[in-house]
Amino acid sequence: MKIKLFYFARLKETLNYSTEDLTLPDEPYTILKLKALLAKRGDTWGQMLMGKLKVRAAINHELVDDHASIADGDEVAFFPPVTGG
Amino acid sequence: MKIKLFYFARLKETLNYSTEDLTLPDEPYTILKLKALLAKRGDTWGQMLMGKLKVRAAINHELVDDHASIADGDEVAFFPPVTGG
Amino acid sequence: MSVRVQLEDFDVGFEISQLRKSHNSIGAVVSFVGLVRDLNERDTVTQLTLEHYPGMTEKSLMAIIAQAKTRWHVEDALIIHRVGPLMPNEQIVLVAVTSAHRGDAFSACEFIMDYLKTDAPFWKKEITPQGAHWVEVKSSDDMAKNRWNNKN
Amino acid sequence: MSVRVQLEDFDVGFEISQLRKSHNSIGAVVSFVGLVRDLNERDTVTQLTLEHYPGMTEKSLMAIIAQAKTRWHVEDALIIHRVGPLMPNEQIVLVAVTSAHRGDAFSACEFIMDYLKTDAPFWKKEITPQGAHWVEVKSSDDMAKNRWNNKN
Repeated sequence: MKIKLFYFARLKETLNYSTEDLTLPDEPYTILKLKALLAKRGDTWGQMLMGKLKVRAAINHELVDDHASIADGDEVAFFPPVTGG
Repeated sequence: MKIKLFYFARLKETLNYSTEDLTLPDEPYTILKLKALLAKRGDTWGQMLMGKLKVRAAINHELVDDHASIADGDEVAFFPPVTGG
Repeated sequence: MSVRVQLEDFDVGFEISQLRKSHNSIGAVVSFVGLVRDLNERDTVTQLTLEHYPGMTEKSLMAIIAQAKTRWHVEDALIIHRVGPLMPNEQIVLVAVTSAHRGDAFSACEFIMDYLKTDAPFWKKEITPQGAHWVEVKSSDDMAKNRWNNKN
Repeated sequence: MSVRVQLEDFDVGFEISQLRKSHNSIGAVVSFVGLVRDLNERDTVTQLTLEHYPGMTEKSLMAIIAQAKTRWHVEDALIIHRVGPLMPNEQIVLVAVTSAHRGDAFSACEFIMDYLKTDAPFWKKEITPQGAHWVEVKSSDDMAKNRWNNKN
């Protein structure tokens, strides 16, 4: 399946990625499984997505937790806890 | 002792008095005792000050209860519960 | 800290910008504006008249702000209350509070309004097509004030 | 109900007057303005940059207003949140709520701010003489949000 990925704030800056199109194997994917997959890209990715840093995720503009399922065509985003207002 | 009296809102309108200078016998006076004295002026006064209508009192611009003591030179005011804001 | 009782209308944006001046550690401004509603329980209100007790009004409003300052971190606070004739939808009262933190600003502003409603000597008279009458006190206002006694 | 995410500053007085238009049963307007403070925990902030997630931001702000409307009587509500570079003392965010009653307006406005602080995808980066850093999350913001779960 194909998804669109977005990174924001500290993640975007550190990973040096703001968005990418990703093709995943055709099997069930949760946010956690996606994070584990991306973490294999290298130390920085591992630290950013699976490390001490709290990471929040959204699917199609809705905040979700690690167990949320990803579907074909979804827009998935990773970012730090928000600090607006 | 001499005091200055003020009436506001429904009291002012019904009693047809907004302010008056009053000389009281030289003996201790509380708000309640003053109300009882004024109530003797007639039915309307009695109804307004000692009747069902809730009356609030202030001495020198401070809200007080029936037991507050009045001193020479005080400014005393009677009015209904407030409805501003 | 300032309080004003006036016949004239006020400009919320201008008042807030004035209140913020010369304070650099303000993170939050909470303001409340009270308006004349054109519907009351009984009739359609065509006009309102606000009477007050000059001298006591200012003193009681200052005392309410002072009390709020003992409970929350308040940088500055302003109360403007209008008197005289008012039409439906007109502004009656403005309470604005600045603080370093939003929680303090919200609590202090609501506290000031709740106390103003029960302690400040203003009286509303409504003029309706059926005649004029003094506005009755609402028990919800006493309840609103009293709940501050059970809160820190 | 409307939300805006913009680079430009906003005029609180104008926004409130727009929000009031075409509503006759408004008795209360509560507004919150958040400002850039020039002091944070560590250093003197010389500038702030606000990043956001376009699309999700608007959706999450609308969802927060919708949630407030299920809990309180809200006549109308507005959120304006700025993004991009901001200087100390500049306005960051406006939340304004109109209602028939002041209690509803206060609660809904504070609820919206508390949820915005934890759920709306904005991120602040502070630029200080010592360098730039992303603002850390405050646990007090989670606490501020969570207390609404224990209230009616």
